[in-house]
Amino acid sequence: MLAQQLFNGLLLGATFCLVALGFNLVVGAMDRLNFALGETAMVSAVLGALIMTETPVPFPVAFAAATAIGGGVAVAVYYLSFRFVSADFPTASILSSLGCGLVLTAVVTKAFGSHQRSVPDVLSGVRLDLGVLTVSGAQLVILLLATLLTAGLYLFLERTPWGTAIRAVSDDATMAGLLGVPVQRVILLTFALSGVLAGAAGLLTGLAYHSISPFDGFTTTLTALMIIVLGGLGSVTGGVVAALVIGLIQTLTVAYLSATLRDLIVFILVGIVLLVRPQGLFGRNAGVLERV
Amino acid sequence: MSSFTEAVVLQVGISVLLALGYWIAVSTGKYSFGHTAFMAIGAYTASILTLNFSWPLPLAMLASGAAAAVAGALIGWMALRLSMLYLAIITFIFSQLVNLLISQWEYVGGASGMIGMTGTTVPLVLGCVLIVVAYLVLLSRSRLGLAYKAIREDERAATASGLRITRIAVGAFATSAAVTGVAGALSAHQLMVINPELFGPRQALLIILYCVLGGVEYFWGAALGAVALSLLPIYFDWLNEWYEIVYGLLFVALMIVRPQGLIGRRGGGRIRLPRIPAGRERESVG
Amino acid sequence: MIRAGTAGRVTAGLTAATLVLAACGEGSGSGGAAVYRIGLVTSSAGPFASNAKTMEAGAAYAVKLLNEAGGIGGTEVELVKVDSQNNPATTATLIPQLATKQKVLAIVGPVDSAGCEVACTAANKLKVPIVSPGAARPGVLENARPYGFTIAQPDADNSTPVLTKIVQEKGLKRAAIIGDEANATTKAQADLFRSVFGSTGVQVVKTATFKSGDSSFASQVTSVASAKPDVLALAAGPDDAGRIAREVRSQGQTFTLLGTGSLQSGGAAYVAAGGKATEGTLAAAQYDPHSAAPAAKALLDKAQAASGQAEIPLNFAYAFDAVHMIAKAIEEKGVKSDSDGVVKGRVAVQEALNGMRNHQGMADATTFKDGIAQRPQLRAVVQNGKFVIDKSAG
Amino acid sequence: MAEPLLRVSAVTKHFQGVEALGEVDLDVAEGTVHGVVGPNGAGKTTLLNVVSGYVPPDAGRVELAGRDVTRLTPQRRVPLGIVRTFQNIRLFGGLTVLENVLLGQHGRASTGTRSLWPLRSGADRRLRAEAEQALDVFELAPYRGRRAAELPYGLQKQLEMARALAARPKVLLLDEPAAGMTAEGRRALVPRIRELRDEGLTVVVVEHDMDVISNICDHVTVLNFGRRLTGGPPGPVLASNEVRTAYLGT
Repeated sequence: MLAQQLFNGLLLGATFCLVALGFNLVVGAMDRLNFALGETAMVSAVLGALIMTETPVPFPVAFAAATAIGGGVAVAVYYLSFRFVSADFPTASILSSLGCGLVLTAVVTKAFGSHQRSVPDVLSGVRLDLGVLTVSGAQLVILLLATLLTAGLYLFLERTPWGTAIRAVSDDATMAGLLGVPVQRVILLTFALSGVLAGAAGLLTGLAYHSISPFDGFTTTLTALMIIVLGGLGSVTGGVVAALVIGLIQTLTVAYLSATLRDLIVFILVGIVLLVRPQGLFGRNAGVLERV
Repeated sequence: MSSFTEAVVLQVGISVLLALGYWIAVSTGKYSFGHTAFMAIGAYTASILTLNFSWPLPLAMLASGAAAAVAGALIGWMALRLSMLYLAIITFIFSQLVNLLISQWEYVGGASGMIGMTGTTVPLVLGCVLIVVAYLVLLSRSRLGLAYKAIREDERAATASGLRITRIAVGAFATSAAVTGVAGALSAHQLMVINPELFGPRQALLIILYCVLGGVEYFWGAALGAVALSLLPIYFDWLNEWYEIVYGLLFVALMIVRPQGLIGRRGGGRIRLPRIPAGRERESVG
Repeated sequence: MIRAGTAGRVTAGLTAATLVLAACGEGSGSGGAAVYRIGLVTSSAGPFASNAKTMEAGAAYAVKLLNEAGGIGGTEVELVKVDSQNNPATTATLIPQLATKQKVLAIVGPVDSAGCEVACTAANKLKVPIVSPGAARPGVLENARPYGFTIAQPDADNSTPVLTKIVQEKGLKRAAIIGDEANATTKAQADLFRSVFGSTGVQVVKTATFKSGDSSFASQVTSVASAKPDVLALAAGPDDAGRIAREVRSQGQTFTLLGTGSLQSGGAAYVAAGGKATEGTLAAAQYDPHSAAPAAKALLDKAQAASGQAEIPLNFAYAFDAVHMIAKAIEEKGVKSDSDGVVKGRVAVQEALNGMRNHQGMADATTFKDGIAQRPQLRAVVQNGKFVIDKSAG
Repeated sequence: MAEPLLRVSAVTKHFQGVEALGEVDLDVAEGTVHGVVGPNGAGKTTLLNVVSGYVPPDAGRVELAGRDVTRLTPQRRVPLGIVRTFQNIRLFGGLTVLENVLLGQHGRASTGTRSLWPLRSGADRRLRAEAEQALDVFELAPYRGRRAAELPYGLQKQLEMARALAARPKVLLLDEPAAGMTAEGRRALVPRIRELRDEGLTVVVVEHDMDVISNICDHVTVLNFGRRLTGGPPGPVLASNEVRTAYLGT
């Protein structure tokens, strides 16, 4: 059973990982948090599930549509909550994006009701029996797509000119701007990418949970926040590792202790890390170098 | 006064208390995302005292203020040196902890909570608001209030001026928690029902919205925000399912037009809050 | 600079403005009109928004039927709707608003237990009868008597005999329970299952926990499966229960799924979330959407035709009955529709509701016992994508 | 020389393995102006940070009038008399000019419940009058109600010094007071610092402008690569070969 539980945890971590990466991209580029990202994932998942149930298109098309919707919503959120909101007031874009999240939830509730929406299975006939654990078709799809997207993002950031530009802006936006990097467009791209990741995460989470609730958004954002704090703000590797760690902790807590303690254990872990090592497990030594 | 007017005044009054309490912490530049923890501590302390020990409500309110202040001082002492985001997270975690403890504690009814508290009256609420407003008027014209503003502006410059920022900020946080605790006690004895659900992230967000909608520069901005936001659902409930959409869009629009809130000056001064990824302040404070 | 005076002035202004606004609201209600006003507390936000909408439709339909039949003794009934946005503080203000400003004789709603706890307690304090068409959490009316009523009977009383019978008939031996310990309603359901299994000698081989609304159930189901039960008791809201069912079947498990009456109440949501995986789920039930009782059948058929729904949801029927029971109380006591008599009228309605026996409505027979409806004890099974009342086993 | 007012002995500080200060000594006599000079990265600002308490040294002591203050936080050193300015000005930008100076007095003002008394009440009248006077001295009076961030750079520097002096320091640490100033501003700086010294204040100044240094200092210490290179009266020290080599590089 332990092997099966570990696999469950890994799977949960893989879906967490995608939203956390999206969250992290925006933090890197703008030093601002997009609190509507969880709702972006939720909207993409709801519409993705709708496409899967209402149209005969195969899953990959629905998945692509969900990522596109995620990207679009994230870009809209960028214009509403970031582009024209003054950076002098750090609370402004946080509240504004929370407002966007509220609107997204309300719109979905209004259009589709407050009940959870069922997400149809994929590859429901497939079952791999590996002895110590069995893997369903949906789980295979989730793991495969999450890994592909994470690796793709990594390669994009490291190997392409646009990826380099994103890293430059996240390192020092002013300097990057002086060097001719089109900062605004790079930020827009970052938001779109974060939305794509969130959209993918939303639908994959829906597959893993079998359904999606219009009220999932805030929890998703919160989990992503815990992950990037644990892994270190802006650190891609840290984000991936922290996502897997939190996925495993949550699963094992539920399996061997109690679901009531699930979030608590994660919270306490993050709290301790914050107080003892505020730069996160993988963060750079932020703050120590500032000269007076 | 009809019971409707009374209910409106009570609700607005308690919201104003919550906003003012929160503003005290914000005036030192510290945004908490867990003030519901202090509300819960206040509400439960007072409810235990009035229900199980038959204390009169005003006395129980004092006790709940004290209990919340102790908790506030403790969490403030641990967390106030953290940067804005981290402080928000730590306080949120704290509120979740409190919530969980309450929901597992059978003495206070666990997840079903407590029921049957009464005694919140209009004079009591208005009296509390008046006391807090008087305190804040005094504060905003005093050296202590100036010190709060200084810490909000620039902690390093504040240390250079000899301000003992940890002590001042923890004091502010504890005062803020105390007011919030009293508001929690009043709210419990108005609703007559409390359970852990009432003190979740939703309420925490609402308290922040009161302050930020009104503007954090002056305390009466926060009070105005509280009045507006607590009257909104009562007088605009005809919006029905459009309500939340309008409500969300209101914030989006407001933050574009007036990021400083309804009251307050725009730009000009460098309102310097720490950059998000900044780690712990380097100097050992306290 | 330090602004002297401004603060004080503004604060005074704010206080004055609040009072004026509140006072304005007071007089504006058209209390004198010759109609019977019934309040309706709904919520367009939060996880019960859909249930609230169903309830609203049921209440509106009831009022429509009443008025088409000439109202109560020739006087029309008006439904006054307020929306709590799922916010307890707002609810606490809306009840006095209905009571003083709108001068309603009685209130229908809220549909959820948490909302009812606040609303019913507040209404009881103001001596306004209030009937919830859905609150079934144990103790929900604790501080709301004698004016608070709920048509939904808590599972503990309603489901226990039925579930005991199911367990015995099926010869179940090993049971697992899955529930949310931090939620009062599901915790009560878990306790109910424990007592049923305890009294029937079924061994509880595993108890798994979850948190409502937000988790993957893979881990819990893996744990449950490893204990090899022959029945899994679902102490969960219908949405969560549906997802649990999906996870159980997707892990290839075949044990029986068992739910309380609440699961059948939210049957549509359960089946929507769980799909095919819910087939064969057994549950207790207190409402039959295809009742054979003549009074209920006539009303149900008419409602089906009017609403175009193949099956009338529980909240619709309960809200419908709530309105009709209030109307019956008004008629019985000869309550006047003028605003002066409203206080006396409320007392009369309360007394009539408390004394009402076997009201034959859309949801069969209802009798209030200490404010809580005593409902039929039925048994249901999911067949072809919906809960069907198993009439053979009455 | 009598017992120095400020004594720094054998202070060492490493930043991630790099030595910023190595066993640096500094004795500052009461009522003198002491210059700390050296090329970029020599450790001047770090030394100032150690003296003011912003950077805890790895080893060594800081004493004020014989009292060990090495372990005190910056805000505890202010009431004892160690007050500083910053290289990149740190004012309360959103507060008014007058409020900035009032904050400088904070360590001397009453604390406890008295700190809640209105600023205009009797208790604070003396301090307030003093703050107004300071504004006059630093030619800031016309701007008293303006927000500090709105002032031009030169006036901001003046304000920072006024705020520092409002704490009535025994030792004033100035970090590059002339940097970014106009020629006129620099000229005004020299007599002002001299005046302060004549009133009995002890000043430690880090500065690149050698004209300013040689005009105001009674004594200079030269740092290079975190080590004390030499020290003495400004004329001969600044003219020495060692110092010239250090500045011009080798």
